[in-house]
Amino acid sequence: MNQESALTYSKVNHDIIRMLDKPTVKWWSLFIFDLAVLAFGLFCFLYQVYTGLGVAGYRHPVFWAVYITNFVFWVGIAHSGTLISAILYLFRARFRMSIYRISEAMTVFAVLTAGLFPIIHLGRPWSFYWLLPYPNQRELWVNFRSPLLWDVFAVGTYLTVSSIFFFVGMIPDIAAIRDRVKEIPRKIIYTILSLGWKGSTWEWGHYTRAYFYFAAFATPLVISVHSVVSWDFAMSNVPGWHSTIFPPYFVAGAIFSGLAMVITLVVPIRKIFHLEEFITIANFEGMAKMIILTSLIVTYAYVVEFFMAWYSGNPYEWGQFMYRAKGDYALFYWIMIFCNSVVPLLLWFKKVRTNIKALFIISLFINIGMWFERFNIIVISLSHDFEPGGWGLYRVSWVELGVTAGSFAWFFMFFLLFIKILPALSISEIKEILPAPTREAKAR
Amino acid sequence: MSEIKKGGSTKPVLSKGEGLITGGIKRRDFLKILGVVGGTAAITGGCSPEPVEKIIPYVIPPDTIIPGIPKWYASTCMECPAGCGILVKNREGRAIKIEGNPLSPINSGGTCARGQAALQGLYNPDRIGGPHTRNSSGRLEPTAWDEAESILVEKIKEIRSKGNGNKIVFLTNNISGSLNRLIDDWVNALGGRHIVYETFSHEPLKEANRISFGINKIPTYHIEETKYLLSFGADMLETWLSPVQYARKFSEMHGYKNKSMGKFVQVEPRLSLTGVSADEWIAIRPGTEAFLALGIANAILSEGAASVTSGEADKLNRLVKDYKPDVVSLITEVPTETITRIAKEFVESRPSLALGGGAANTSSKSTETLVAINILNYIAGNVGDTVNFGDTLTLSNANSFREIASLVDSMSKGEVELLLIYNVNPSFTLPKTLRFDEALKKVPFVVSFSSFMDETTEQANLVLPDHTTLEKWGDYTPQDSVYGVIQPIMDPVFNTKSIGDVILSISKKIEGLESQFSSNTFYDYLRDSWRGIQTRLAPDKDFEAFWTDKVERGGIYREIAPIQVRLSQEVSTVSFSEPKFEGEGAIYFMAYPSYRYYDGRGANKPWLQELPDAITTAVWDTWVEINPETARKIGVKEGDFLSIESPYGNITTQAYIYKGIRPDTIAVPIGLGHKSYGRYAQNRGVNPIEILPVLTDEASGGFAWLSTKVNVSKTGKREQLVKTQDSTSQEGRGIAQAITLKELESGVHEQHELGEKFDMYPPQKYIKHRWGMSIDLSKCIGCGACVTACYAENNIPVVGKGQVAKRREMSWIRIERFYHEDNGFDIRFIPMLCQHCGNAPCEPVCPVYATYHNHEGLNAMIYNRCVGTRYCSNNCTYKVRRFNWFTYNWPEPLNWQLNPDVSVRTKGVMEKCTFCVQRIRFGEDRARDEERNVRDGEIIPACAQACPTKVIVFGDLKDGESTVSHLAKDERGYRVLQEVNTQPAITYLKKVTWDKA
Amino acid sequence: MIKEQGVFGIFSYIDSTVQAIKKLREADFKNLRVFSPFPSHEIEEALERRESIVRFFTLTGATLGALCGLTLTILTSLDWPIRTSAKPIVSLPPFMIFVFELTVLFGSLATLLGLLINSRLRRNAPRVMYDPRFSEDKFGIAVVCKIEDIRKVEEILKLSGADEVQFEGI
Amino acid sequence: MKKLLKGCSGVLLLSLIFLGFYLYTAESSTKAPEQPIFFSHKIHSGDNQIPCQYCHSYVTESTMPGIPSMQKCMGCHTFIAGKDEEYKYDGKAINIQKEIQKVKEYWDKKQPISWIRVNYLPDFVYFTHKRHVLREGIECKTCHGEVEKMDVVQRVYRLQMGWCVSCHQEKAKDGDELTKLKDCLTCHK
Repeated sequence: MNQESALTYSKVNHDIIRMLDKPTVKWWSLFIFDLAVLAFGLFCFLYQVYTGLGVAGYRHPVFWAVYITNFVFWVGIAHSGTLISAILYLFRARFRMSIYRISEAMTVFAVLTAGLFPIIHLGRPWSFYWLLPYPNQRELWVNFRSPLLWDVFAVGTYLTVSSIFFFVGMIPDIAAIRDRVKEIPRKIIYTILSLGWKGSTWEWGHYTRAYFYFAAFATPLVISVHSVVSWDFAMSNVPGWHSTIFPPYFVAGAIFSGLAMVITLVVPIRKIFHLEEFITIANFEGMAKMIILTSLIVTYAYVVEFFMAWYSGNPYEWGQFMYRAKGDYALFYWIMIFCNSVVPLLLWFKKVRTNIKALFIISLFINIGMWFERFNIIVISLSHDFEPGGWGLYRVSWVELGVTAGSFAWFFMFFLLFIKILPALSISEIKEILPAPTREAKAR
Repeated sequence: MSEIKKGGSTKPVLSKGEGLITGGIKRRDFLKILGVVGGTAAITGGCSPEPVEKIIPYVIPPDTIIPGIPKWYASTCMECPAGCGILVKNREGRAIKIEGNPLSPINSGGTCARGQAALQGLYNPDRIGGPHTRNSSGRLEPTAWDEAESILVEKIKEIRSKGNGNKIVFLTNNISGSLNRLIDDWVNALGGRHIVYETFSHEPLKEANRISFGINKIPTYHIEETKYLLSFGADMLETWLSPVQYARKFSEMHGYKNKSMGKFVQVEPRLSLTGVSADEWIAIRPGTEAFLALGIANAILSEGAASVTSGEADKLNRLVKDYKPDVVSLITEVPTETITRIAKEFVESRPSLALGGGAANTSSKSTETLVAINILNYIAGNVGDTVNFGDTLTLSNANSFREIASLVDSMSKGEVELLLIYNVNPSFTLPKTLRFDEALKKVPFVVSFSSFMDETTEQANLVLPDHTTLEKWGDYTPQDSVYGVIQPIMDPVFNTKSIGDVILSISKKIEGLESQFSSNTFYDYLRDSWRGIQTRLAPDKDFEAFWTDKVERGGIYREIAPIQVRLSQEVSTVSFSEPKFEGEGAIYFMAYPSYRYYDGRGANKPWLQELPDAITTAVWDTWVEINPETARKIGVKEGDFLSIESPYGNITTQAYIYKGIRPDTIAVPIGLGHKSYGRYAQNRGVNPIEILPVLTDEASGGFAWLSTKVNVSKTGKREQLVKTQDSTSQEGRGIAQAITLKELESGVHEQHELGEKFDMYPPQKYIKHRWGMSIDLSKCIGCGACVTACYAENNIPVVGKGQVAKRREMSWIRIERFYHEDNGFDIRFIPMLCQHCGNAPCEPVCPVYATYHNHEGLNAMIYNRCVGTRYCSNNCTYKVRRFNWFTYNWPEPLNWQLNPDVSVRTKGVMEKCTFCVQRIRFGEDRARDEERNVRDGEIIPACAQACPTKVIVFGDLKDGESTVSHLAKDERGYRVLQEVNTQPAITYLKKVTWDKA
Repeated sequence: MIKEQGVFGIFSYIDSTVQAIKKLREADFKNLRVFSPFPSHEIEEALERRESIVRFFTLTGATLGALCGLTLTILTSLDWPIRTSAKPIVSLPPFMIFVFELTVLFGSLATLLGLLINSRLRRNAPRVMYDPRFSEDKFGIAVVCKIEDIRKVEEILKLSGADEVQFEGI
Repeated sequence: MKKLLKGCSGVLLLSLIFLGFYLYTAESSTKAPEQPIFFSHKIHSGDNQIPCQYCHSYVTESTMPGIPSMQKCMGCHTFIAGKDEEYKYDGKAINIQKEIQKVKEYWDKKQPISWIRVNYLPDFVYFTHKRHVLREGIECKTCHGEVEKMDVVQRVYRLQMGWCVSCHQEKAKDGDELTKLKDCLTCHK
């Protein structure tokens, strides 16, 4: 902790709260551009609702495509946030402290984004509430046997719990901001948000306990959520989907993609806000190591899928996997392999994993690769299942691309607002890992 | 004019449309529909507000209509000359469904796709709304009937006053019966001529029969009795003579039963849809069928196996002596062994039958070919047995192409002053080189009675649109044994008038004709004419009773036994030579009649346009079939635009690579390439007739369709060929299974497991019924009648070419076709529809219970509950679910056809085959009303009903005595993708093949 | 309400804070409120605080959630039994997912409720006995005592190394 | 404590909204639109005791009950011109004779009367009157209320799914019948 020893408590406060200074022109232009993209995405969605789902590129038999790819992609992104904030919290991994707030924010916003897609992809999105079990005059309930309903509950719970977790973690920091800002409107907002936090011992006592429980809940939850998402596929009988390795494979993939996304987000923030003192190379290295691990798990899953298809002697499975490697979508398959299995191997070299630029580029590759992983699983499997007479190809449409772009804009809109409104780094937790000021130390 | 409105629904909204009849209170009036008619329901759901609806009562209730209760009327289909009997369902005054009349000996309840689609002729949005006359600026403009008729009267008077009555020509299609008599008499009374023009009139058949047996007629064939069928390019399951009749008879002959089946050998350069059903395809060199027939005859005669008198044998021997199998083999490119083998099989499996004369294979030596085929039938003893000269086709009365050509000639010479055209479209169906259009310009006055603005009608001076068959009275005699009644199913949709009525009405205004044509309406004329029939056939009966009975039954059906005929002397004078081909190209050009569009008249019906061609699965366009070897040579892939050049022109269309065609031949279907004929037909595809030479079969004067050699070149342009099935191979997955006859006989074959296997869950309980189906692949000919019937019954929208290109066709049942190349080229068809699985993968994944398993074994789909997650379709092993990507609309008045018993689906919901649940419920309700159980075979889904070959059997699997439950245990039975353990309710029966030699 | 008097010491160092707490407790001043910029184990130990009762909220919520999940799925399925794919109407394995999710959901919500109630968080800024520096780098001890003890407390705080000592009425 | 109160009131408000929504959708609202002609079921069916089936004649034969044709109206009203007196309804005075005259005008013009629909079922619901009236002997008023007491027909039940289902549930004699009666395909095709 040599580098950090230069930090003092008040510098922590100062540096982090400094990020909330008046937005620059750059920020505004970025934000307006973001809103423009979002507006276009919204237009695409409304156009789709008005005209019919046919404006998307779906074609028989590929009934799910980019929207569900986006759903899984964003849910996956969300996972690493919870992993860093909850699982690593339980494991007391110190390198999480400086990045966990950003990744938690990422979690909440990614789930918010992901949650849109199941509605966007519906044929009749205005009836989406039929998926909720509420008492109605029809006396009809929902089918609890459907994996889609599991999704509704899992994602709903996940959004609620991660939002609570995100918010509760911020209360002391918001209090710190409240104590610093002077302008009336901001002061009032932060006062309300801080819930009158004083930092008293009894507050801390309940707080740490509650935080521990949140983390304890979030950990199995995060695993369950992506398992449930994977069951959307694994519970069906489509060759290429119907597989028992899907839950661990998806969870690992989610963490893998999420870590990459954290790097993608943190690198620019660190640079723009000069947070080198807080977010150190060591932090990145810790993440890079986790990326190697998850990349290997994912690669293992790729191999095992092939092996099982071959070993099972199931002609449909084998047909599907040969099609992935050699068929119409082979390019996407090999992009996925390259990005997810080959590129991360570079991180075995310490030089690479301690080089921020290299890390950033690799993280972009992984983001792309993981998006294609979901695309491949969904689209390739559907286009080539049991019945050769029903086979068909899918081609993306501009509406889907628009909505996808809109979803990124939606995510970044929250993120841009977040870094300007809320503390992007955890003030109190960074203080926890700093050596506490003692008189003895001073005397020495 | 009343209006029914329902908020946000696509149900038929009756409103004033251009040319739609709007006034009057008439029998079977559909305009004053009782408002409480449920109409065709559309689904909305959610918290949509209730629309303000009007209820509109009848002013005077029609005598026969009870709203909500269907009425059936018998009639006769006029979509092709075969004249099948039909029953038409009328709901609230509208014709909504056509079914085959089970009493008719022609089709016995089946129909073809074209017959089903006749409704879209009736409700075609591009029908001519009323009489039109050409104004001073040369444009056709609407007029009133009185005015239009008086124009024609004036014209006739003018011509007669000049003494030019002989310059009046009435050109019609083959309309036998009363209308034919009326037109004949009428035009004769005027001094003119009546010419009957059929695009496919089979002159060589008549001529060959005249030469061989002295009978200038087209006989009927008893295919059902044969054990061995040898067809020289006769597309009897598609367009040849009477396709539904022969399909049914073929299925009786070729369907597997009692451990045996007949054998069918098809000889043709291109494997046609008919050929696909054959056990053996002989890819003969185009135009050389005569030699093969002679070679076979030679082999039979030299074996002494012929059943002829010795004198005849000598005569025949002289005729065939030069055609030893090895010689023939060189000419025809058919191996010698095959020839001798077929000869042996042909005489040994009696009764046998040889057929010939399919339009596509009609060359300039077709008559000789058919004489040779007649000889084959004769020496095998088939004439007078399976060839029935007692019951002949009225198609025999059509004029020959040569006569049409001479008409065109006299037209261009100005020898025709008034041309009345009815039901034919020569501008489209005659080759361009005949210059019909130019000749037509030379005719001072042209009257068209067409209900559709086709290429010929566009050039008419006066258009007097006739009713469609479903709106008028009439009769039709397709063959001697059948007198079919045509009765109106509903009041006219547009301001049209029956041609018979027009003729009778104008006769009143022409001096000299009033007395001869005194009937007030054609209906009276028709009844008078049937009085004659009654005196002839049932003199002791009261006419009214006779008439009512025949109208109810759909006509008179008799049986006429074959007559014995002997070989005529003229046979020995026939000499055989190779046919003539025009053009310097290297590739034979084959234009074949389409089973979807016939000669092009079906092209304006969206159901037919969207019905995938069985072999290519292409829709909405023309293509050219080309052998992979030839394609490789000129570097062509599927979808490439090829330029086909004959000495007479050039057409450009997309390539389809097809192994079922000889490398030296290419083939293009006839039917598309219309320049007008409504929105669905216009500017779509190409018309291969355009590049054909005016070459006739020398002996008969029939048009020689196979007479051109062309050059084929790549244009460089390429587009996706829009078709519904990309994969041609079933990848060894046993979707469409087959079994050889030998395996079946020996019993050495895999018995599929019928017992309940171990299951995690207790067996399901079915209350009263479990509906199931069996589909016999040995009978399926891929004709697509089931598909179209399903469209008609279940309000399935037509989506158009652009959407089919995205594979978004909505058809609930599709005919999958798989190519097999392991043992010669062979195609298998399998109708694929919702299997109503016992363990349906689609059901548990629906979050809102929109699809579930009901107590009668139906896999129910509740449209109004569906939110559109589409998970069910992803999980469907058979991919038979369809999604409403948009809200599809039926242009007025096509929407009048919609079935009120089936919801019209709106955007965003899934749909699929329901086993016609509305019919099941109707049957169950009726049984409950009559306090009995549902009888086996009482409930028939639309697909099973339409099937001409009775492939599909529907019934109750819970009832151990039902046909379907027996078939479910059949030794040929299997379930598609059984290993997925979906436990389908559909049992497929394996196709049976003869062991390959 | 009777006004109580409080003494309020502000510290820079954690060890002095801990020392002050210990001394105050020895002097029988048990009513202490300690403020710190981050959760500190040393302080908690010095205060000898009981385990937070938030855990009971959590337990109750989680149990309630599990029960809700079980009853919701089973009862609604039985309310209108609809067969899908030969699967039993009450299919416990998939229902367990709802049991789990609702356990987590209700557990978390209850924990949040427990936190809000127990730490008495409310939506207004602390006005008394608080210094904004507590959220930055200072520690604070507020001692609630009788007026006569004020001097004594002040002395202990100052001796322990308090930077400042203030008096406030609560 | 305040916090708790606030929370409680929030929960209460939320449940009120839900309850309101539930009641709104389940409520049996009335709808009595003004028709083109003042046709009183009370006079016809109540005072004059004309049976329902006289006019709604297909009710035991078909899915739909049938709305009387103009011919049927005129069958009586050629002879019945009505009294020239004021009929009180809803504070308004209506001249019966004039109303009947209106029917005659329609008839002379051979024009149907466009009635406003009162009892509405969505298009995707397949209800058959025959099944209910003929086979099950359910009285008209079970669903339409006491029409013979209404001057202007008004909707008595909203005819929503839950209402249908509850009746189907009551009528079922055993489990099998319950399954049949609650089969979705019974009403949706």
